[in-house]
Amino acid sequence: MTPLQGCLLVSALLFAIGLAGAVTRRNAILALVGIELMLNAANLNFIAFWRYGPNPEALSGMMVVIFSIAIAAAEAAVGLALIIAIYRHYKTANLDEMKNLKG
Amino acid sequence: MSPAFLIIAIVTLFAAAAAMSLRNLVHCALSLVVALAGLAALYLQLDAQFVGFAQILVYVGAVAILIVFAVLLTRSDATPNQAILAPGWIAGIAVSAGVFATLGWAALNSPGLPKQMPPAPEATVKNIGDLLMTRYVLPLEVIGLLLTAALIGAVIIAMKEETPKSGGSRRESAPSEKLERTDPALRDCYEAKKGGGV
Amino acid sequence: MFEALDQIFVTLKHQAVVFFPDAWQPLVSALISIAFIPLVFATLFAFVTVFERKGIGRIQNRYGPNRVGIPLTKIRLCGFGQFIPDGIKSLTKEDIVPRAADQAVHFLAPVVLLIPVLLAYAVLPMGRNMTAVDLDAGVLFFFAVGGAVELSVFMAGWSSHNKYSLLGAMRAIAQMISYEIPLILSAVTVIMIVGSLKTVDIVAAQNHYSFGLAHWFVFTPWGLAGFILFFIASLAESNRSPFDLPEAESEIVAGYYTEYSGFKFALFFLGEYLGMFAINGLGITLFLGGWTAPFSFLTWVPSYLWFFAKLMALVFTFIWIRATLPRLRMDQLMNFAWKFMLPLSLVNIVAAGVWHFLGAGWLRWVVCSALIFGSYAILGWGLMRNQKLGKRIYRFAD
Amino acid sequence: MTWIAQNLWLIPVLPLVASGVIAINKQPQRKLAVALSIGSMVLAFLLSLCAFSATLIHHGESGVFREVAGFNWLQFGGQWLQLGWVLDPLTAIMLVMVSFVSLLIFIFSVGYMAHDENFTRFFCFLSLFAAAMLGVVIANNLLLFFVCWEIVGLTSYLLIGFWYHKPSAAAAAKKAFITTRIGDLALLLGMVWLYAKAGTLTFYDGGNGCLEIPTLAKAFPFEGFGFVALTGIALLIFVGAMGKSGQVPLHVWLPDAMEGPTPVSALIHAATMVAAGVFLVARVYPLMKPDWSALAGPHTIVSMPPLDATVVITWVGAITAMFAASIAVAQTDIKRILAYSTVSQLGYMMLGLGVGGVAVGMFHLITHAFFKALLFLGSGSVIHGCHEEQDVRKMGGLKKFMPVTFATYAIGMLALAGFPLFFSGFWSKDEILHSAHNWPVSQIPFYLGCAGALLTAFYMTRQVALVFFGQYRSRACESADHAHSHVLNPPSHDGGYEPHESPAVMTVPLVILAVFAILLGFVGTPAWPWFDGFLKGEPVQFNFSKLTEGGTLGLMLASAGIVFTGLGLGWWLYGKRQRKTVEEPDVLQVAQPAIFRLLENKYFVDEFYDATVVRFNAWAARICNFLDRWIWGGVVLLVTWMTLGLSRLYRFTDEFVVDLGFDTGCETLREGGDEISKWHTGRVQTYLRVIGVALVVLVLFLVWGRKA
Repeated sequence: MTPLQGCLLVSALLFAIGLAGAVTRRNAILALVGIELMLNAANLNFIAFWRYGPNPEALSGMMVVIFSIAIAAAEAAVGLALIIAIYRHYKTANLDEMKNLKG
Repeated sequence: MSPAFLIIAIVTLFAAAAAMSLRNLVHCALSLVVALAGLAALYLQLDAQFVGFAQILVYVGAVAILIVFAVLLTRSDATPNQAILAPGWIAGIAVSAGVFATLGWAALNSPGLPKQMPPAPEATVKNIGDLLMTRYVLPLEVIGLLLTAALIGAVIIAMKEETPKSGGSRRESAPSEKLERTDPALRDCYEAKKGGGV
Repeated sequence: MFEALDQIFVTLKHQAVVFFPDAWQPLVSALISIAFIPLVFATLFAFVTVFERKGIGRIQNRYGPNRVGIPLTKIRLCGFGQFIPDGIKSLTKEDIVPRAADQAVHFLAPVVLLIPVLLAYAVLPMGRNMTAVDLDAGVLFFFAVGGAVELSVFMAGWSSHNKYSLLGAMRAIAQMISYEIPLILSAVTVIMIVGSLKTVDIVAAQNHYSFGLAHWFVFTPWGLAGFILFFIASLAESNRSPFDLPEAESEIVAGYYTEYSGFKFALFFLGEYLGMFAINGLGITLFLGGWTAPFSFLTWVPSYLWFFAKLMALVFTFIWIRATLPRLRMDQLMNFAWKFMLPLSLVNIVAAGVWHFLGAGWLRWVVCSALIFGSYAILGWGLMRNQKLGKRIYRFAD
Repeated sequence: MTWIAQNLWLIPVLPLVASGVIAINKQPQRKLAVALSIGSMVLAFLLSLCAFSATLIHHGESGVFREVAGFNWLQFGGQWLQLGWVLDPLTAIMLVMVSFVSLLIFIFSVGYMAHDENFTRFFCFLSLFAAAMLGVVIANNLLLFFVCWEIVGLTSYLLIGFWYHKPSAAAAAKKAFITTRIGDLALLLGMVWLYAKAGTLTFYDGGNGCLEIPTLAKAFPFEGFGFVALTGIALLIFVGAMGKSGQVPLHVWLPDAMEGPTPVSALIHAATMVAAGVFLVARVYPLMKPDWSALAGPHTIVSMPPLDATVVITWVGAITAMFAASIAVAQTDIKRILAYSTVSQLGYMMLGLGVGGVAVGMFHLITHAFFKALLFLGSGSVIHGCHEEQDVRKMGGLKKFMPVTFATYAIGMLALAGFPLFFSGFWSKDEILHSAHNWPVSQIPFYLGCAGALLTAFYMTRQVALVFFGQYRSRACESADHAHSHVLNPPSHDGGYEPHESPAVMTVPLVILAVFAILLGFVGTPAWPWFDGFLKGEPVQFNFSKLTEGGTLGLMLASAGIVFTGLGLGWWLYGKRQRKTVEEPDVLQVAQPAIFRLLENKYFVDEFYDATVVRFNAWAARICNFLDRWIWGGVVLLVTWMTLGLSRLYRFTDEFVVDLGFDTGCETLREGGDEISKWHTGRVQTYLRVIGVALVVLVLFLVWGRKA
């Protein structure tokens, strides 16, 4: 198993953990945390491919990670703001109670 | 596969698992911090110094705080005594397991992955800055716009509808209320950090 | 001879390192230089505590501690031995943990506070060739590890399940995060001008003289404004007065370490002071020319002496301010951060850019000063006009 | 080209701007209104003096001094319609007259309208009128002339109906408007015809103008009876002039127009607007009396020149002069008397134009403008003094109450009557009679003129005797009980309702006008016919012998005799033994009841019109109403019904054919949507799971795709 594959495995496991958390936990905040974890797994992938890739001088993977960190920041801010607004409205932060939006 | 890498990876994964599985949300947030710090360490391992520090600055310094605040604001920092898992969680576990299986399988049997580590590239802050200002300048501007929009949007969403209570109750009030007043401030700060850091 | 004096610690380290096999040498040198940091600064901390008490006593026209000298002797040292009984006391006191507290987090909090603070010293150049680790993204590293402090504060405040602790923690976090922006933005100006995040480069960029005066950044308009902003923000970052709301004794018992006692409390205390030193060290590095001498004819004085002299000067200013200014109110604090310091620091960045692109000449001085002072005047006028920082209104319980 | 000719347009534009500004200002700003209108008039007057002096300077060098300026206004077809203005002696003299009289009357109105609450509106209208009138004067284009002419008509309408709360005023305004419309229609037709023939409406355009020989010769070739069209056009234009200056049979509106405020009567219906018709004839005189030989060209000999429009003009003028003068004898309303005298004087002007040419008519126009304005203002002063009393029978003995008014009024009256040698009226009228006497066609107009002169002298004497001599017959005039007269006249402080002299702002214009009424005559004596020469552009020199030669002297003596007869008769009948009461019948009524009644009722012209024109008009209106209501209305109703039926049909098909299909379709769609929406649980995590599954499937698919 090469180091690259190690990185990929780690990121895959991280992704799976994040997905599991986001899917199973009731609390909306934890769903958000899971999404953050998935994002970070993706970042790890980028870094790994940049490092072991054919031409690391382009720094492309790094750039993508930097931008994705920025986007994750915005995403977390807005997501948590949404959660707080929802909490104000429904007096709960549990995802399985927020199901008014259905057919 | 250096031992350092192994240790860091294991710590990270365990922290992540804890973050997803602990009952108390604050513990979850703290272990998330550990996981993110571990990821930063992994980046350093992979010679991505700037990204590592940015990761710490952003995630540990801001996102974690943000999450913690959200936990407190939604009054869910006490250990819950009812179920913490949503109905149908088994399906979720199964799905995520399937995802991990497919991803891992793909990672393991995809041919043509470089075998050994190339020499460490020249990834100084100067290069990164040059690239950001030359080749990636458009994405940079877009990101700036996005962050501004997110900042304003977050403030608008989390703004209190009813006017805050006046009088003495405003000075020494329940933490949540004080936090709600300072809450948009956190997002602000966090956005400006990005601006300053990059 | 002076060079030898200047480089004495470096040479000593080399002498020590050569005894080890080559494979270990880098590790050992790093270990040595890291091991020295806590040593030096812990003693500095011990000294400064007494210094602060005596200084404040002096300013408040009373005696500070003036009895304890070297134990078991008659030597008083005007009370500068005071820290020894203090230390003994705090190490031997009982360590109380509330039953309701969250044990693990309550225990981890001081550790989490202390580790990043010590890490931050790694990039501070305390003298010529006296930087523990010269990271490529040094300043970023400093701020990154600085971010962890807030986390420890939260852990302390939340884990002890005391409303005063929580209040203090929240105040502290809000305040730190709010003031971290002017801090970083004012540092960004220097980074822009120097074009590097390496602390060593930043110091080197200020290490030349014209007309015998050093080219410290504080001697330029944007540098002066940046330094003032940085200084105020660092006051707030290290929770010193007038920004000491987190541990406002008169309002919330002792803030987030209400429930701490004994050794953990001592750790918190240490962490606070070390953080103060570290952030002042960064300020010195960025604006006050690090270890360089102010005048060219004083360059023979060893560099580390300069660094510590500047550090002590800043620390004394902190003490002075603490003994002088009253405490702010929370909304005043926030308004000041978001409506005054943030815009000013942004304008300051613009000013630095103007400075850079106008090139040498008298014009850039005029333009920069006009920019900064104009915005300062406009901001101050506007804020004062609608009473954002207006005089205190007394509210009564209702 | 002189500066003034370049900027002649300023003269009308100034009052126009003034009226506009006044119109957009608030009602109570009287000072501003007065300042604006009078200031603009003063400026206009000064400019007019500049223009006049310019013409004076160039007078006597190489024919008539004439300068034109113009600009392209709008383009239709291939050619531009050009508007412009002309500066020549005619324009100049009219400019000076109009602006000067207007100025004086403005000043007079400040005093006269002082109590009216619509003061500013009045001045707005006055300024607008002045602007339009000056525009008429300077117009070098029949179109521009017509436009200004119509604005003049409009302002006349507005000002006659200024006190529109009086039904009589409203009716009079309407009457004036409609009656003049008839003439304007004829003028418009003539204009169009002229344009069709000549291809231009510009008067003078350096040989291309429609009044200049080359164009006329081209447009109306002498062979092929072009002169018929020419005479027709001239007659149409003359009908327009008749309408404006109240010639028989279109004179009916002018006496009623006296319902308006007295300054309006003086300015519009005595001095300027009614003279506009005369001015029009004078302006287009080359059309009225073409130079046939010049038209015919050098090599055709005009053996016997065809009759032209001047014949008609002469007859109409003569009849009007006699006719109106005879009516004026029997009127009792001080302003109506003056109105009829105005009509007859206008008749004289027309007569003069017809028989003697431009100079004769214009000279009488100018002089008449001054002394008739004077008379009207004097009557206004009298009315003002007697608290809105207009019936001469209720006045009397005013000369001791208002001496200035009496003196000036007497001067005006003598000038109008044509008292020999010292008054302008004498010279102008005498010139007219003289040229009428020499008219080749017929002698009757001359005799009509003489009769008119006699009557003029007679009724003016009657009026003055009734108004100013004897004793005041209406003590404490209870008859001044009109709704507005109380508002307008609070009891004057000098004891009860005594008549009182008017303020200086009213008397000073009277004096000035009186001076001019005397002096103006001497610029047109036979001995020194400067006016004639000025208009013709010939140098004149003083030659006393002209007075005696060619029967001039005899004619002067004759007319003087006529005047004295009239004066004496009037004094013998009315002045010597004054009437005692208001109700006492008139002397003539006692003598000749039938004739007096005829005259009193103005020859029943109005009744005649009512019986014929008005009735026909009403009948035609009824026909139109019937057509509109039943024929066209029926057609529209039919169409409506058809549309309704059609829409009913559509509605039916919509409801029972189209909607049915759609309803079923929508129903099925909705049920399908219900089915599908069961997948839409509203739980985020379910969606996330599905996404995860999709990811797995995607990866597997990619792998297999790679394998395959």
